[in-house]
Amino acid sequence: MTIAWSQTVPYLVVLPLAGAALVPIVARRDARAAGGFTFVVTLVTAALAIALTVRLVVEGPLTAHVGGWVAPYGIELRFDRLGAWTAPLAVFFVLVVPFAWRYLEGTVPRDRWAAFYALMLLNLGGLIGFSLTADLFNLFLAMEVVSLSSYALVAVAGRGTAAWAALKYLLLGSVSSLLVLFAVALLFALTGSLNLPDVAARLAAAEPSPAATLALASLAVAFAVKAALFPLHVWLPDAHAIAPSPVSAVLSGLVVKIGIVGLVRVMELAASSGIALDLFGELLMVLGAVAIVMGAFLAIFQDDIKLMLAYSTISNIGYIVLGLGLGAPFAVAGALVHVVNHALIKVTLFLAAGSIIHQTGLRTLTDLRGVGRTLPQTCAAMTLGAIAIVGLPPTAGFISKWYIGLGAFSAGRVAYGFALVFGALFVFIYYVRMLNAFYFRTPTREEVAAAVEPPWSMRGPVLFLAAACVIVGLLGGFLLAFIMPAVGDLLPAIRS
Amino acid sequence: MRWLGLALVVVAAATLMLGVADLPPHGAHDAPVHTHVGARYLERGVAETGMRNLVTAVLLVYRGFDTFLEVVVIFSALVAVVALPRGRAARSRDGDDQPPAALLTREGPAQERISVSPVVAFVVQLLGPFIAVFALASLYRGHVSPGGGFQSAAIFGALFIALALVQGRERAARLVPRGARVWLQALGPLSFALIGGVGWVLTGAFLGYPAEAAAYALREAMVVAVEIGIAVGGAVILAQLFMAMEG
Amino acid sequence: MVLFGVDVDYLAFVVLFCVGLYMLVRKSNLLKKLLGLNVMETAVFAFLVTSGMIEGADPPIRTAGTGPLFANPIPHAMVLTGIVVAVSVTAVALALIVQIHAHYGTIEVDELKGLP
Amino acid sequence: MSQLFDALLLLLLIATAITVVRATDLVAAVVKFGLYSLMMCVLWQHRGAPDVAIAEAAVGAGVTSVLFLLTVARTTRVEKP
Amino acid sequence: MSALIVLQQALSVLLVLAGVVFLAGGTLGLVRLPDLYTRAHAASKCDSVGAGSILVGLLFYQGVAFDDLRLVLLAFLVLVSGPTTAHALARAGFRTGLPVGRARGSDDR
Amino acid sequence: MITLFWAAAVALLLMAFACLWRADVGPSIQDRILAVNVVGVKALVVLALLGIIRGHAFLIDVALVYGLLNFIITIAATRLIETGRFRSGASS
Repeated sequence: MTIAWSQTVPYLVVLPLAGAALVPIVARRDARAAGGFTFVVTLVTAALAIALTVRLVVEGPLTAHVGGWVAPYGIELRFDRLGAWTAPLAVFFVLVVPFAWRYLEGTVPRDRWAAFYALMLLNLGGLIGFSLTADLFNLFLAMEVVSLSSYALVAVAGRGTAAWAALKYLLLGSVSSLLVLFAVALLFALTGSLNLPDVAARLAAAEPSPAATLALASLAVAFAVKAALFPLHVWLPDAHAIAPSPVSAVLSGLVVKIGIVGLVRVMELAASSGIALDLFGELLMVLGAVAIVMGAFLAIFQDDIKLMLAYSTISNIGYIVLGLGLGAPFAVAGALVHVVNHALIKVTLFLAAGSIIHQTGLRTLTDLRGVGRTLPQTCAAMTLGAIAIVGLPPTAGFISKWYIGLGAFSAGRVAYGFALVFGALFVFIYYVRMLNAFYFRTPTREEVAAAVEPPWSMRGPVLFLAAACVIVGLLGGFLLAFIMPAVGDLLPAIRS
Repeated sequence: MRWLGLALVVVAAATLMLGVADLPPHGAHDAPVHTHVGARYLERGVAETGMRNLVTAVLLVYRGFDTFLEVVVIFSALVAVVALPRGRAARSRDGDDQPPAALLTREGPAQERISVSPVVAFVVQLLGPFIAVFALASLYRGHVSPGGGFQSAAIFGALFIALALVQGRERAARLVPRGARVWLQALGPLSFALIGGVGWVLTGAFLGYPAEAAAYALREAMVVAVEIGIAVGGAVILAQLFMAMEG
Repeated sequence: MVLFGVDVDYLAFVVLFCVGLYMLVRKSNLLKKLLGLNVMETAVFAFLVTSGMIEGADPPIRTAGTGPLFANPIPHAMVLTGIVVAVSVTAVALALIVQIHAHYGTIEVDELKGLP
Repeated sequence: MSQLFDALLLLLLIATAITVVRATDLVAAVVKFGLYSLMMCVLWQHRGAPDVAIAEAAVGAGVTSVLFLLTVARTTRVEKP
Repeated sequence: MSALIVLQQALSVLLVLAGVVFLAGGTLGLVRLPDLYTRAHAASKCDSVGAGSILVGLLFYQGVAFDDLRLVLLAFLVLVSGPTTAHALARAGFRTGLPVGRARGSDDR
Repeated sequence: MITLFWAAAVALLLMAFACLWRADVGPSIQDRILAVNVVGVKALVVLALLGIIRGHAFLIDVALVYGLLNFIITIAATRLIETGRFRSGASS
């Protein structure tokens, strides 16, 4: 019996989720075993994702019909060029989980490790499911798996303050989930179908109606909340700063991207159902530009390094949304590449910051003066990450921001191009401020002077990721070439 | 800030009205909802799945993957609640040591320890077996009448809560042995993954059920395994949620 | 029935949704906010179920004595799943509220805002 | 008759939701929310969705309400105005 | 045979009507009586009798060919749980010192 | 006959409004719970009536679950009021 590759796609979702169910069982004897088991599960998932990406390049998109029921009658999982985002996603988890092994000691009590690792796996499974599914209701459920595990992960280490940050996140997140459900209900009432391409086709066949536009709009608002787009970002800084660092890396680098993936899905839906969203594109551009500047501006005033990184996420989401809204091919491709690049850079930065905080017990720039002398390797990684996020040439951030800017200028939207440059300037200021504190000031706290480099299970992933920031930057063209064929399908929505 | 909230409500109401006004009126049998996917399920569902209750058929067979994610969601709720620090310990640490009774009753400090009314205890114990039988029936007859795995889980969960209320949590907790809990709580996702894998081997598609007439018994067994997984897993999760929240 | 150009049922769900939203936005008590969220959720579920019904149709259970018209089973399955999701989110939120009360001694947002 | 019943039921639902908003005693608010769920369950029975009605009665009214009550027991019972 | 059916139907109508009247009485009591204990008394008594007789009326309507015991179980449940609830409530009221008669300073007018 | 059942259901709903008024004004928490419970009993009867009107015995399952659950949450709420805390049990 030959097994079709396409039918292994559901396992990308099932492996981490079933693994999560097994984690408490594995952890019964020894809490450490949970970490190892989780690592193995993420490794297998990542291997499968990479294998499927290779198949994708060789033979085109893979489609799995769960249960063997074809498209509108069953749930369809699509592994296409956008869905291939799951491969880097899984790889980041492979790097974050070993980091967490030692990080958890001293931050999270032992009896809650199993829950922590289970939540990480649930998060991974949900993220993959969200990226792959072509079914509206399935999308909602995968989103709920991600959200629920994220709320808990925010609160897992702290006491009351973390719970309050998590609850704020939960309330806004639930409203956004509710909007998604409402939109699904509306689309179902209009078309009688839940399959995305089928819904689009049936919407295109029917006469245009305000209800369909309302559905798409509420989907867009809901995903804007999940992506923390500027006026809806209020939940993000607290939640991301207060979570344990491996969790911050996952939340800031990967979980906010479900909002972006969702927005891309809305654009696909709009493009193929013929609902013109010209106003939508304009709005995305304006909000993106404002987010770039405001996020970077607010980050300047933060003394807490994790809070600073959290605001930088708001700014970077602005870049991606601006790129999507511009609608020029280069800009959209740049935005999609920036989804991966920002994930890479932000995971690097948060893990490096986590190492610094873990080794010194301090988290503000004032306290951390001179830490570059005692933790040279970690701070070098942090520096590389900072250079990358500013967007200086040999690094990953450069390529994507360059193409977004190129798209802005080629579309004749010069003002947005300048907003982009302006934002980069602010970013430059706050990272210079950070580097200045790290390298050019003398330590004021003895914790900094006494700090030693973290153990290899933490240092390894950080150094690997920092190197990846440069390597991806040097070979940057391949991501763009990979994503370009998918861009064409998205354009009609915005270009009108 | 106050008027902003109210304005939000008004704007939401207006937008919703605008969108909803455009929908086809409900209840018409020729609306698009009733002529597309749902119509096919109604027409061929019984033949294709062998279930007379088509809601169960949709949940378990046509859209089984959704149900898989559903059990994962409730499992993650349990993990999330367990992952949080224990609240009661934190309270005493913060010096908030007032007896809760004094906080709670307006009428003044309540009595130290009030036992359950014997009437209530008797009635709950009287109804207990009925509830249990009813939950089992709901599971067993889920494919021909309303009910099914999750409803049964919820009824079992409610029964557990009632017993814990009148008999004390220690005695109720014995219904779910500590050693078995980690296995039972994971039963939902695991049974789906397992049966899904079996379906993958048999039919080539994850969560597929063999359609041949000869494989009828096998298909039944697979469905029953999933149902039991949902019911037992769900009930144990709800019971544990109750115990975790009770502190 | 149609009122103000809108189907009465849909009108009722919009009202319920807005009552829940009002509770979520204007009430300062976290538990009340959560109740508001649940009211909103239920309103959306009701909308879903109503959109899938047919006047005078039977439940989608094909046994002797039912038919020939049946309600659409898909919204029912979706709402069943949605109810489970709602209870999961509520459980997590309640656990968080207990944490917040243990730490701050209050669950009023107005008071929480002033605290560190 | 069916239409009148329907309209009354919807009115009752809205009235119940409003009493939930008005309650300042959180135990009362939770119990009324349970009633709201139960009313919704009647609506679903009327709409031909007994499966959903059972789930709502068991989960929405039963389990959710009890969890809410547990939280009230561990926090405060009176909502500050 | 037809006489039996007529009797059965008449009994059913009678019981349903009686049930509605009892329930109305219970509601009236709940609304008008002065304190918890009297209200609980009126409401629970009329509710069990009212709900019980409607359910028995439905049982008559369904006829002997009824294939399962759902309605019987339901009537049993109502008869058992109604008084228990009233008892638990009154006990809770007593335990927390709720006054008998019209409470002074209450907002009940 | 069916019309009579409908009329009974409508009458019960009208009574429910009166009970809801009691639930809103109180004055004590027990009054509110009692009123809610009475509405619950009425709704249970309405559920059974709907099942008979539709002519499907399986619809009465809903009323059964409803009755059990209404009972349990009332007991839970009274327990909470009685003891101030929820922890209970003859044994502990």
